[in-house]
Amino acid sequence: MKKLSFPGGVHPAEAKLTASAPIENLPLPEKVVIPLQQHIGAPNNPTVKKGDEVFTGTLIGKGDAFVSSPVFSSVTGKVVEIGNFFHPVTGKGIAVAIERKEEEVLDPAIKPVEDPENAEKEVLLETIRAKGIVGMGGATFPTHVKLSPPPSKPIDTLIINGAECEPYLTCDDRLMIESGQEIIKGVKIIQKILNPEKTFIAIEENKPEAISSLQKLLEENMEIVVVKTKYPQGGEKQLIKAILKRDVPSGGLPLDIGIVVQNVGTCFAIYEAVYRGKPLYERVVTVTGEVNNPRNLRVRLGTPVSCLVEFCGGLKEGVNQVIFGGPMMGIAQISLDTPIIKGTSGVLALKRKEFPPEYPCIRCARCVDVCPTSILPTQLAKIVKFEKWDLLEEYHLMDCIECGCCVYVCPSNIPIVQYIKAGKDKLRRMKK
Amino acid sequence: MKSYIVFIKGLWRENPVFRQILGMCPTLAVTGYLSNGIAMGLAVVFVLVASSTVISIFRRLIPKQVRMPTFIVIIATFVVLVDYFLRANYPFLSKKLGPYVPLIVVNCIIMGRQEAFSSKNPVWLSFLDALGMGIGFTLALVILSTVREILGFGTLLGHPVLGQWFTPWVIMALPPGAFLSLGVILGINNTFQKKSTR
Amino acid sequence: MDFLLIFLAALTTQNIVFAYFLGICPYLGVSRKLDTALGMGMAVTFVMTITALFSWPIFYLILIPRNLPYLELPVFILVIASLVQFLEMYFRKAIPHLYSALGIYLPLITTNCAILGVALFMVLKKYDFIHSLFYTFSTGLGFSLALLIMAGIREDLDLAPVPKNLKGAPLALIIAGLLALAFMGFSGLVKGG
Amino acid sequence: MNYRVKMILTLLVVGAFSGGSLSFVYNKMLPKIEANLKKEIENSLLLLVPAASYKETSFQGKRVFVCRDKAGEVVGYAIIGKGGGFQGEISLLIALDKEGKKILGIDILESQETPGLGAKIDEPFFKKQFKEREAEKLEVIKGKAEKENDIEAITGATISSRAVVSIVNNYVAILKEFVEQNR
Amino acid sequence: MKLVVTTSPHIRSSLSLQKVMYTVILCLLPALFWGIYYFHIRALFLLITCSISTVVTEIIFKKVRKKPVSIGDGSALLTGVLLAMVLPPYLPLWMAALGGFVAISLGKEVFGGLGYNIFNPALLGRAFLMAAFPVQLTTWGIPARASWTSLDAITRATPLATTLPKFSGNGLYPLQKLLFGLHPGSMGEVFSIGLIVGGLILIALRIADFRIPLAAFLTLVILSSIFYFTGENYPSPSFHLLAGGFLLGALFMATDPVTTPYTKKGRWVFGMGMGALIVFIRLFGGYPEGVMYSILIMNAFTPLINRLTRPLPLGGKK
Ligand SMILES: Cc1cc2nc3c(=O)[nH]c(=O)nc-3n(C[C@H](O)[C@H](O)[C@H](O)COP(=O)(O)O)c2cc1C
Ligand SMILES: Cc1cc2nc3c(=O)[nH]c(=O)nc-3n(C[C@H](O)[C@H](O)[C@H](O)COP(=O)(O)O)c2cc1C
Ligand SMILES: Cc1cc2nc3c(=O)[nH]c(=O)nc-3n(C[C@H](O)[C@H](O)[C@H](O)COP(=O)(O)O)c2cc1C
Ligand SMILES: Cc1cc2nc3c(=O)[nH]c(=O)nc-3n(C[C@H](O)[C@H](O)[C@H](O)CO)c2cc1C
Ligand code: SF4
Ligand code: SF4
Ligand code: SF4
Ligand code: SF4
Ligand code: FES
Repeated sequence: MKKLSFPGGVHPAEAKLTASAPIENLPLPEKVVIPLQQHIGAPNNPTVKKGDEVFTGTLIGKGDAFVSSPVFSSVTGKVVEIGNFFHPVTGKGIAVAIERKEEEVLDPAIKPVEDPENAEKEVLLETIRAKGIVGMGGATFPTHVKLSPPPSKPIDTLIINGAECEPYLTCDDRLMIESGQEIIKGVKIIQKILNPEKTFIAIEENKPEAISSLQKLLEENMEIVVVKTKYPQGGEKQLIKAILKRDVPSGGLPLDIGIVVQNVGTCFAIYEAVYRGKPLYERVVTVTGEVNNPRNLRVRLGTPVSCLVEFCGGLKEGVNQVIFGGPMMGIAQISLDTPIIKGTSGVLALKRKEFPPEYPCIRCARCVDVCPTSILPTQLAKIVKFEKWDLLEEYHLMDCIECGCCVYVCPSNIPIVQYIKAGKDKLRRMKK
Repeated sequence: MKSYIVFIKGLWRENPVFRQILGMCPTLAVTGYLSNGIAMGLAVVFVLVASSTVISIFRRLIPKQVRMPTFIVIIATFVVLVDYFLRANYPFLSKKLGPYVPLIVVNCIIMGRQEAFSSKNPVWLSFLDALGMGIGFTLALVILSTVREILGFGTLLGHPVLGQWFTPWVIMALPPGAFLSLGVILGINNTFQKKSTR
Repeated sequence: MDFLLIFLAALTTQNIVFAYFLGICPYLGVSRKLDTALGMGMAVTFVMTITALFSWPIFYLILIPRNLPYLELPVFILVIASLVQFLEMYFRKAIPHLYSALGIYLPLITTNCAILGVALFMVLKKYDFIHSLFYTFSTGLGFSLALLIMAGIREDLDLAPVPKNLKGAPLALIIAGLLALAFMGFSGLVKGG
Repeated sequence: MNYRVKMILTLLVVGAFSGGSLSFVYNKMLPKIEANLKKEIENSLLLLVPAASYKETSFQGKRVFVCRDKAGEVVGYAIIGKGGGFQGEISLLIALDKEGKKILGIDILESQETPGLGAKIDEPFFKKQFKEREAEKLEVIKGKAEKENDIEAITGATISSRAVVSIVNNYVAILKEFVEQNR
Repeated sequence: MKLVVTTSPHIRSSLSLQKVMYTVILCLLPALFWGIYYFHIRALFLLITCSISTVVTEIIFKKVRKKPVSIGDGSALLTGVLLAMVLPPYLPLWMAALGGFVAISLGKEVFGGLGYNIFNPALLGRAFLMAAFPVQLTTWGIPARASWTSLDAITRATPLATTLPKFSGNGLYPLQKLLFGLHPGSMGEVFSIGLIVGGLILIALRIADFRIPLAAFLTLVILSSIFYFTGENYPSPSFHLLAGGFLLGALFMATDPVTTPYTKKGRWVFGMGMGALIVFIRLFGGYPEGVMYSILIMNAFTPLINRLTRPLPLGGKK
């Protein structure tokens, strides 16, 4: 059978060091620092103040806008500070620092939905919103928004994204192996909300164990599709192209063609919210790369990365880079104090060598060949470099998903994504 | 003083070829040999000076609406005069310059000077301006054709100037050589211009 | 066969730009962008053909029978100038669509030696009426081809660190030279004209 | 004065002046120009077949010249031949003796061959090879001529050399026919 | 501990610019060694002259323009090597040096240096020499004496030239000779087997894209077969493939990434255009060989081809 795939993409070494490491619970940290902004959308305001006592699962920040998602305390303890702390994405941001108490108490407000199998659609949606569920695939877009398509756009297909195409990362893989049942239940909740005609669970072929364990648990109107191991197979537009051969319109969303894509971790979080009433205060993180004992850990949000590293036996000699996420799209961190947040799927330690200089582009077109959105990365980089701003749109700058394939293959070491980001900034400013 | 400047500016500072990038076609087409370059230059000097002078004399009499056609007819007349003169007296040259003599009519240098200068200025100044521009044009042709004839044939005005050891660069006599040498000369000229303005 | 040879030659070996150096000023002037190059190319092709349409009969049916060959030049240039004027006015009124595409280039064409050049060549080569039309049309296409190639290259070079002293005309001339060099490959392949 | 009238008047005056002066010059120069044109061919003819008069006729659409001495005796014939060269058309003059047996010589009238290369067909060392040849099929050879009918090619311009020889061959045949008929 | 911050992606493939250029040079070595062995020491001198000339020219230009000297990337050396490979082995060395100078100056630096040139620099150098010194550039030879250090040559026509006047069959050289490089020609073009092996390695390593060579190959074979089987006395497709510069040109020069289209469709177009032009120039044109001009002409069209074959972005409309 021809494996389902999309045009472009790259094959970096998979390096899934932790593929067979079961998920372990990380011992609770002494102190957590929970950023208030952990999703895409309107910012949250704190609902606690310095000195307040909080339980595990207590609401500590929320916003009024529809596109926002509340955050919760991940430990039982006392708020010691609300201030500016390291933030893995924005560098610095407002966060609530909580010192942990010995005894753990769940917030009394935590109650499962009654009779979840037969609950109303509205109740389910409201639970998902209230429990702070966001996309765990990395984008951290509030899930209830994604699950409330306007009536003008009926959804016919649901795709569950278990591709996990980033090298090194295994958190989704392990979750599918260990918590298949819960994930399937989560999927059923989404089905109930969206009522799609078809549901696919997409898994890359390099995860046979996950495939076979989920296969046994499938319920009606669910199908597992095995997709080719290739980065960025997990990108939603690429996944849709691979499975359905449909194109998401340039500048549009899957929604526009009747499709919703959700990550398996998100399904798991939905299950926990609905069946256990549990707000999103912990997640699975793969700690990998140049650490002494790479592992998959269940981590309370707000835990500083140093705790994870220490639990995994510390960094190897010579490590000089720590990345949140995978090596292709992850964000390099300045400090080991940075906390884990909703969107952190992995912690990757690397020994980075001296950066090679940028050479002139030799138009080898490797970047063009691998670009999963079929734009012309080399031209875009040059357009930004020579400041011919009027050409940016003609060359479809905004379609770039910043997957980094182009940079990965470029023999001249051109930081194309960096140029493209600068171009996007410029374009946004020009539009204003 | 002013008339001096009107004359001198066309030679270099506002040289039609090197600075204004005008009159490219004859510049490229007839500069394979120095003799052709000089002949073409002189033909342009004649047409330019004659038409500028005439147009300047009658500049107040020519209504605006028919300026272009009038200019064209005047210029064309002088061009045909030159053409027939060459055909009758220098058939060899005439053959070599071919259609590029009649094409002087549309040479932008000439029309440009009428529009920019002689339709607005007194006769004497128009005459000087035309003479300066014409000589500047000739100068450019002389420079280019000297380079091309020496490299392309090893001769100058037909006389061998480089010894037997020299292998002529045929390319210089061909179209690519014309474009390339003019491009390189313009580039060198730009470099000096930048240096001197700095 | 005749027509094919005229056509191919006008595009390659007898290209009005690379072989005859005509229309060089517009060639250097409007070859910066592909869109304008296309517009200019179409305008030139159009005017060249129309020029032949009018000046051939005038020359062979009026001037020659009356023994007035010396009026060839003034008449041709006047024909071109007035044609361009009329076309511009006509387009503006009757075909605004075409006017917006070609109109802005029309006034620039009057003093383009390529147009007068083909009219003169048409006489020199002793073409009959049909051949003249075809020849001028092909030559216009040859001019457009040269213009488009150059514009493509120059758009690419907008994204290149070309030496400052060569920017503009010098580099355009050098490229034209290199193109003429490459087009020498057609020599002998088409012996039209 | 009405400006329309003035416009038309101006154009008329300029046109008349221009036409007048051109017509004057044209009529004055015409004889000279025509003489030049004629002289061009005659100069070539004179080189190939010295004669007192050259009478031009047309044969099979080609320009043919019958050359006579003072006494009116035919001393030779010539024809203008054309054909494709390396770059464009080559046109040349070929002369035969009065029997139509020997080539008296050739001269290049027009060619667009590469200067310094193909253009060497107009140089004596090449042209003189044709002198006194039997009017038979000639052949081009690279390097030293060996056979009776060999013509040495110009180095680096075999194509032009071959073009000239093939024109000569074609047109000698035509001219021979003419000579046959007009003897 | 100091953590370094870089933008994603944080890993790179192992390919580098230097590796690309030096791999191409390595793949040229079989043909190059054979050329030097077969044409003796003059071919070696030619190689050295061209290489020095291109490298020195590049250094001079970088210095004059006050840009960092980037000779280490190997591209100027590669241009020099390729230039030497397409010149007649007995060309006067000063002409070769001039060719190298033109290749880098007019062919590369005036456009802004590596990566920005429109025309293939090595072929541009050759085209310049061809137009400047047509006689010397069409004078071919083989060594006069068996001695390896012999500097004299016997002039011999190349296989393509022996088929002139256009056209009289396959000329004097049997195919075995053409395969093993036992015939006069440019120093680097004669050893067909070496070129095929080197070129295939280059393609297998994905340093050269297969589309242009394949498209050119197919077009050349199909067109020349049509003439061969229907006309009188046209040379066979295998002769077309082996007798001239086709292999070197298609495998090593039409694959120059800088001067060829960056779209896949564009590369097919480029290859087909090149193949067709070669056949037409060889059979009907003024020159015996058309590989160089076909590549240069297609180079000129490359920006337009790129424009017309620009891929549609995923989900994009025109
Ligand atoms: C280059 C790229 C790679 C991605 N890879 C994955 C992946 O491997 N797994 C995944 O679940 N989401 C991945 N995503 C995110 C998906 O596009 C999509 O946002 C997500 O599957 C939506 O589900 P969520 O909202 O539940 O996170 C990737 C996105 C991009 C741009
Ligand atoms: C710029 C240039 C101009 C050329 N001009 C001519 C020419 O005028 N006549 C000609 O026969 N060949 C000309 N050639 C063609 C080549 O010299 C051709 O290879 C040659 O005619 C055949 O080589 P041979 O004469 O050494 O056998 C020219 C080649 C070039 C590159
Ligand atoms: C890539 C490449 C391109 C070449 N291009 C040409 C060319 O365009 N013209 C040419 O005469 N020789 C070219 N050569 C050299 C020819 O292959 C061949 O050796 C030569 O043309 C034969 O010359 P002759 O027939 O004029 O003697 C090229 C060689 C190579 C390797
Ligand atoms: C596969 C390949 C082929 C190349 N072919 C050429 C070539 O034919 N001529 C050349 O000057 N450089 C060639 N280069 C080197 C490089 O691209 C060249 O120096 C640039 O054109 C200069 O900007 C080649 C490089 C590669 C990777
Ligand atoms: S991969 Fe790098 S060198 Fe190659 S075309 Fe893209 S930007 Fe240029
Ligand atoms: S241009 Fe954007 S979408 Fe294309 S490969 Fe590069 S980062 Fe990915
Ligand atoms: S008139 Fe002719 S010469 Fe003058 S600039 Fe225009 S095109 Fe050039
Ligand atoms: S004619 Fe003309 S010169 Fe002139 S602008 Fe056009 S294009 Fe330019
Ligand atoms: S276009 Fe300028 S003189 Fe011809």
